[in-house]
Amino acid sequence: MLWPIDLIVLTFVIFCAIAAITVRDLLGTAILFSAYSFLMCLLWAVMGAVDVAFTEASVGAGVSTVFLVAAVFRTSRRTKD
Amino acid sequence: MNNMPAILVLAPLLGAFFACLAAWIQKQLSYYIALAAMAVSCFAAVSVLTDVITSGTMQYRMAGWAPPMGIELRIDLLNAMVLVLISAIAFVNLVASVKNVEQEISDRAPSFYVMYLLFVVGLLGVTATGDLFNLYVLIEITSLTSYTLIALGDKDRAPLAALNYIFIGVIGASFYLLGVGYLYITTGSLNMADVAVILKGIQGSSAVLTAFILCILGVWIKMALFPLHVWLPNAYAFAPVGFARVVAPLMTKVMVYVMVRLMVTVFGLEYIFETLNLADAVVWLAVTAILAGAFTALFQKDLKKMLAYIIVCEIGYMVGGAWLGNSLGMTGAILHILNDGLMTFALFLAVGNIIYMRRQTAFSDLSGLFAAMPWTMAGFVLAGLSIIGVPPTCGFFSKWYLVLGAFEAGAYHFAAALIISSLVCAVLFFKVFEICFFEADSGAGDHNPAKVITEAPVSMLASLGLVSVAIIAAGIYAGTIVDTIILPFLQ
Amino acid sequence: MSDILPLIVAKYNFWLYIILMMIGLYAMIAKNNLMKKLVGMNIFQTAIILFYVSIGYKHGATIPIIQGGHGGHSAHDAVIHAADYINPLPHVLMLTAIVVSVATFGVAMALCVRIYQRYQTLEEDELRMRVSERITHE
Amino acid sequence: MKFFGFVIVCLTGGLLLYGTMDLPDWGDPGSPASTHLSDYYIEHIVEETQVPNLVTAVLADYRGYDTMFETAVVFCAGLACFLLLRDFRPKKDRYFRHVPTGVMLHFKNPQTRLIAGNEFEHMDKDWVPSDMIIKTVCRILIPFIQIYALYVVAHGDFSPGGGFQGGVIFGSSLILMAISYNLKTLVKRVTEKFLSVFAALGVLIYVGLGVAAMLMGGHFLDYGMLAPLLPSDPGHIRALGMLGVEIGVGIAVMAVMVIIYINIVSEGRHDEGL
Amino acid sequence: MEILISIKPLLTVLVPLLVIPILVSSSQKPNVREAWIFGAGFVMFFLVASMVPAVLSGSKIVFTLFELAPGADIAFQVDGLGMLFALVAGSLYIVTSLYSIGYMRGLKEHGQTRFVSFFALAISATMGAAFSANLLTLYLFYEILSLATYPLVAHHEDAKSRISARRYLVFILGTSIGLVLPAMIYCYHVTGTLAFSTAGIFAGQLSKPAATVLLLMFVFGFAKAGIMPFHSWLPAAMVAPTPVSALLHAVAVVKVGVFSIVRVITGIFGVDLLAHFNLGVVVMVIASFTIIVSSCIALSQDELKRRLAFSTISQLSYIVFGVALLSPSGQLGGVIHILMHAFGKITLFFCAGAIFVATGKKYISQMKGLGRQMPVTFAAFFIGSLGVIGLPPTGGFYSKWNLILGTLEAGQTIFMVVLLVSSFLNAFYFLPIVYQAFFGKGKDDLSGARVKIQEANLCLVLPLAITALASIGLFFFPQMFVDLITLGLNL
Repeated sequence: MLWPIDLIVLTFVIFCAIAAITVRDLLGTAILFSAYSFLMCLLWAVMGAVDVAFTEASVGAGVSTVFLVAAVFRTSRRTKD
Repeated sequence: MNNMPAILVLAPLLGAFFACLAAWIQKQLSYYIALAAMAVSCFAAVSVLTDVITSGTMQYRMAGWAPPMGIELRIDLLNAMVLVLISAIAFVNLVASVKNVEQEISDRAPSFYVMYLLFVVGLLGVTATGDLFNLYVLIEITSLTSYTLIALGDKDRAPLAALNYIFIGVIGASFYLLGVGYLYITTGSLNMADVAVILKGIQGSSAVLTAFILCILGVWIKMALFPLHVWLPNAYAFAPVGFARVVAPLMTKVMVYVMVRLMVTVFGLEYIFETLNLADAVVWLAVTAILAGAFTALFQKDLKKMLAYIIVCEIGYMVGGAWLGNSLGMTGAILHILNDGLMTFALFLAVGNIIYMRRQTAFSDLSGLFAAMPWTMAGFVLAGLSIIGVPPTCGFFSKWYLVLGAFEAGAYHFAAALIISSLVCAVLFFKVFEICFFEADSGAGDHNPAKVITEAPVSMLASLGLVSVAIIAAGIYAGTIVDTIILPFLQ
Repeated sequence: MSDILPLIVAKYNFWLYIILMMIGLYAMIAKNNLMKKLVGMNIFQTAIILFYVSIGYKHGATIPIIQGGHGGHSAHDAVIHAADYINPLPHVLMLTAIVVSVATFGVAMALCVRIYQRYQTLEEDELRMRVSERITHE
Repeated sequence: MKFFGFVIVCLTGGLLLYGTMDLPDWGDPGSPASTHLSDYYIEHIVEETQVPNLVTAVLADYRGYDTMFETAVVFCAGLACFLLLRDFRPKKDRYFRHVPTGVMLHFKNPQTRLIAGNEFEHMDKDWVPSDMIIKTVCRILIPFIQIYALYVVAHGDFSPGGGFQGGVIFGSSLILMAISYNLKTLVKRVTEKFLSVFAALGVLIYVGLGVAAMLMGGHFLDYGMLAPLLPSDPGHIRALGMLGVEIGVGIAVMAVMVIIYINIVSEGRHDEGL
Repeated sequence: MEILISIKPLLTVLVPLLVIPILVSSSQKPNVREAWIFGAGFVMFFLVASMVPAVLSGSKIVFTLFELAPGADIAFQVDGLGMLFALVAGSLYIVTSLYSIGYMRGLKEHGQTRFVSFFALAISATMGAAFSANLLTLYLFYEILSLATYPLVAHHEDAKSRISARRYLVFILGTSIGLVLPAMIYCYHVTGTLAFSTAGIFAGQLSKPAATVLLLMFVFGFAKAGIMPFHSWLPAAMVAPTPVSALLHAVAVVKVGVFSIVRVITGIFGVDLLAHFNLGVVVMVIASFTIIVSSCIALSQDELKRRLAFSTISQLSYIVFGVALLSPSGQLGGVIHILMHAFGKITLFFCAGAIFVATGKKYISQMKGLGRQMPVTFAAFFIGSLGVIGLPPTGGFYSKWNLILGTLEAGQTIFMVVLLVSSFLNAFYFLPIVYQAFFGKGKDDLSGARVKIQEANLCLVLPLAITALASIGLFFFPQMFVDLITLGLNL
């Protein structure tokens, strides 16, 4: 049975997503977002979408996070919401 | 085998990359490459149109795979017409806007042309394709390029407007993508024709309804139909002229085309008007869009902003016409895609000329324009009259079909909205004309009463003249266009 | 109860994607910070990708790489059953979608940096205030 | 706005939930999505293209037209970052370090020149003495990452991966270089001209292969038509075509990722970054 | 009835249109420019005149230009009614051109090229309206005419003309878009045709309320006819130079409005339908109201041109009134009043302009004793007044006679009273001017010295003399025009 693993990962994904948009530190957002992407990529790997998972791992968890960190570096780290 | 449909899209694409490379050799070179690419594309579009008129729908299999396995370009009368419109406008604008681009973004002009070409590629691709997902990718190309180019405009506010546009645009595109997903899960196919065939069997499904709503919502967001229009005025008003001139007439029109295509080809008019009961609500929405657009335009103090709201109003025309549920209304909507493209283009060409000479388009900066730029203003007046709907300009004839369609459908509120918006547009334009005509130019100084003509460069005027002629011609030949293109398409 | 469980098992993936999508959409509409909005946008897009990937999933099938197809020739001998492999098409579409989303993300980020250069803030309400200040100063 | 957003979100969610009612069950092998096109692909791809990775085959061949535009989108993103952020003006403040002594000099006048030979090193404003361990590890890692990236590109026909993933990985290796050393090291090795030419060239390879097929008398992107040009087994020609295309994608993506990173992290000045 | 296909009607419209570029290009050489105007005027007039024999012999000349939709195309047709109107407009254009040269040069007005160009455009549109074969074509030329006269009204470019021009446009464009356009499209929607036919186009498809609403929309919608309450643009437009006033009031604008109403009543509804629903009375009531009220207002005006303007409003309603009588004599009287009033009123306006150029006086109270100074002018004024009042030996008598006859024929005796009362009012507001001019004592005359004759220049006096004589001539030779009308209306 696949769905219990799937379900657990999904719960984590949702948790990360909510955390990423509520944390008040943008660097934290970047890292949480990275974690979110990575969990998502796990989820897809579980569902057999290996190519998509691979891409998400390199793009979502990798490059996007770097971009986000770079942007935070050039702007401000704190936010009100 | 006829490769024209592919060439039509590929010429600007290849042109873009060659222009990018050529910019490292000589900056001017990229402009000429862009010009040549657009000329080829324009030629191909015309040739496709004539072929389609004589020998019917064209199908082009990408990579040689038969649909629905591969992607096909499927060009029938409707998109052939829109393709010609797009490539012609993009080409003419390229000729007209050199000076504007030099003035506004001189240091990165080559990159501007590359982006410009990619934008046109996107529009052409969206119009030519016969595949639902391919449509999404191409919409994203147009969006991405337009975000960028819009952000290059007004130093202070353009980036903000562009970012706003990104958020809303992404929501729109994602809705469309979701809709395609729902369609795919229920039909298993992505090819429009194939999907249409399969959909006939499963019309009652709630998934299909959701798919339809999502797709249409996505397209509405992209075309800025009334409550979803918030991004448009700022984005178009602050964009650099060289780009505003092409995005304003084309982007929304192409989205209207996509809507018509989804309605006619994919979901089928029968499904929309007989199974669903949404048509009345949408026509009311269009009525609100028309009135809201027109009346908001009344309160604008800047010419570009005013035109942007007029676009919002015109979108209401097309959406309403398409949803009237009869062939007259649809004819009007399709004809208006063509006509509104031309009219808006002419207006923005004139605005570009004004900006080139005056830098500003607030109403207070427009005084004395008739004396200073008589030719530009002549074009502007003609386009304005066309928006108002004065015969024999083309705007009248699409309005004619729309109102007829409204009567036939019994949608008198829609007809009333059309008439009221015409009146409001008349007020709007004559307000501008009055300022340009009666108020002497304060900048010229009192000691120099002799009126000096400071016209825009010839290339700009020639383009404007060409488009003005096209406006009249499209009006005069409206009957021919309807008979040879729109009616055969709708059958 | 026995009816509900299979329903949940059959549909939960779709429901969860809807939840994720709602989170993303909410962040895009309601958040005040532009970066947060961008992250919301990404969540929104990944949710859609999740939806597509879920479409492609098939019970009892494996990843869409033909076994024994290495080198290409041996595959001719074995008969390929469609039921053994997951549908590759949604994956292809989603590869494209991911690329598009990262491209959009990059452009949006560049815009954010540019806006910050000009206004020294990324909070929407403050931006609105500063823009209107600028207009009244003119 | 919050409430408004909430309402919209709930409406959308409701609509989507409503839509899922009629969807086939998750993982149902008999759903239309898993039968109509999917079956064709699974059963015919190996025969038609000799590529066992179905995703690559569909991506680069059956839907190659999509992928071409996807690459164009990536190119757009790179160009957009350049257009939006690139700033050619020299920076006012410059920092130099006298290498033998470690003394920092701060120049406020852009006109001033430093002529003291090689003893001075141009520094970032927020410069911190670099960590030897990180530098060394990265220096060792980067070539391996790059080789892996090339492998991912080349082996995309048989295993997960392909041009896009490989390109991203290659790009990240360069970004890693910028992070572990500093931006100037990267910009010195990979110039802006190099990147922009490669970005365009990558897409051009893709489009060029398609156009070549068209010139050979086939449809656009019909790799089968390239057979006379390439000394290869005609049955294998589509796989070769795909490989060519993937290489193009890889080059373009690599270049664009670096362009985006450089421009964002240095606000378009290409002088200093993370 | 014989149908001839000929390009002549199109040529008539095109001649003044084609001469405009030449006018613009020769703007530096006034004499050359004016030679072209006359050339065009004569060519046009001869083209019109060359069609007279054919029309008198009972045939109809038709020419279809473009087809928009079945039954609604841009087409020309020359019948008796159109021919009558074209003859009036064509002949008066030449006279007015001569007059305007004298006037504009006499006052050294600015922008003369613009003035003559739009004048030519206006006459072209008038010709087009005269020769329209259907309501759509008529509407087209009606709108062109509205827009072509806008710059003429706004000629002075000052605050006063700005307000007037705005009022002019609001009334004219507002009513035509807001009322005529929907009414016209509704007609097309119901019947599928817009071609004029003496039997009407509604074959029992209208209920009485619908017909009433449509009729009122048309009557009020053609606001150029000055039916109250849509009349107030006319006095406002008096700020324009006098040749424009002459054009507006006598030749082109108002007459096109009235002509359009005549066409709608006789060609769209048809006499039988209106008689069946008894709708003629409705129009007659409106017209009578306008006649009486505007005559009363005219009495109180001191500015000569304003008095003439209100007189025009009342005279126009005579025409509408006559046609709405629905009896042969009434219709004949109404339609021929187009001709008679044109010559009478243009004479009056010419006189007003000549007085202004020669002495700078605009107000009636200043004109005491001026008759001795300008005998020819005031003699012509007297003749013109007689023509408008409807006294022999001027053509006006003929139309008024027929109108009164018509009321008796239709059995509407009460309306005869209206005609008589208004004739008295007419006499009251015109004849005292002439009397005062010849016999009154102005300030200058107190010395009793013999005044020198000081006429305006020949370019001004000649036209007014010609039109005054023509006005008398029409009293003796109206037969050809009567024939035209009889043929045109199928009386």
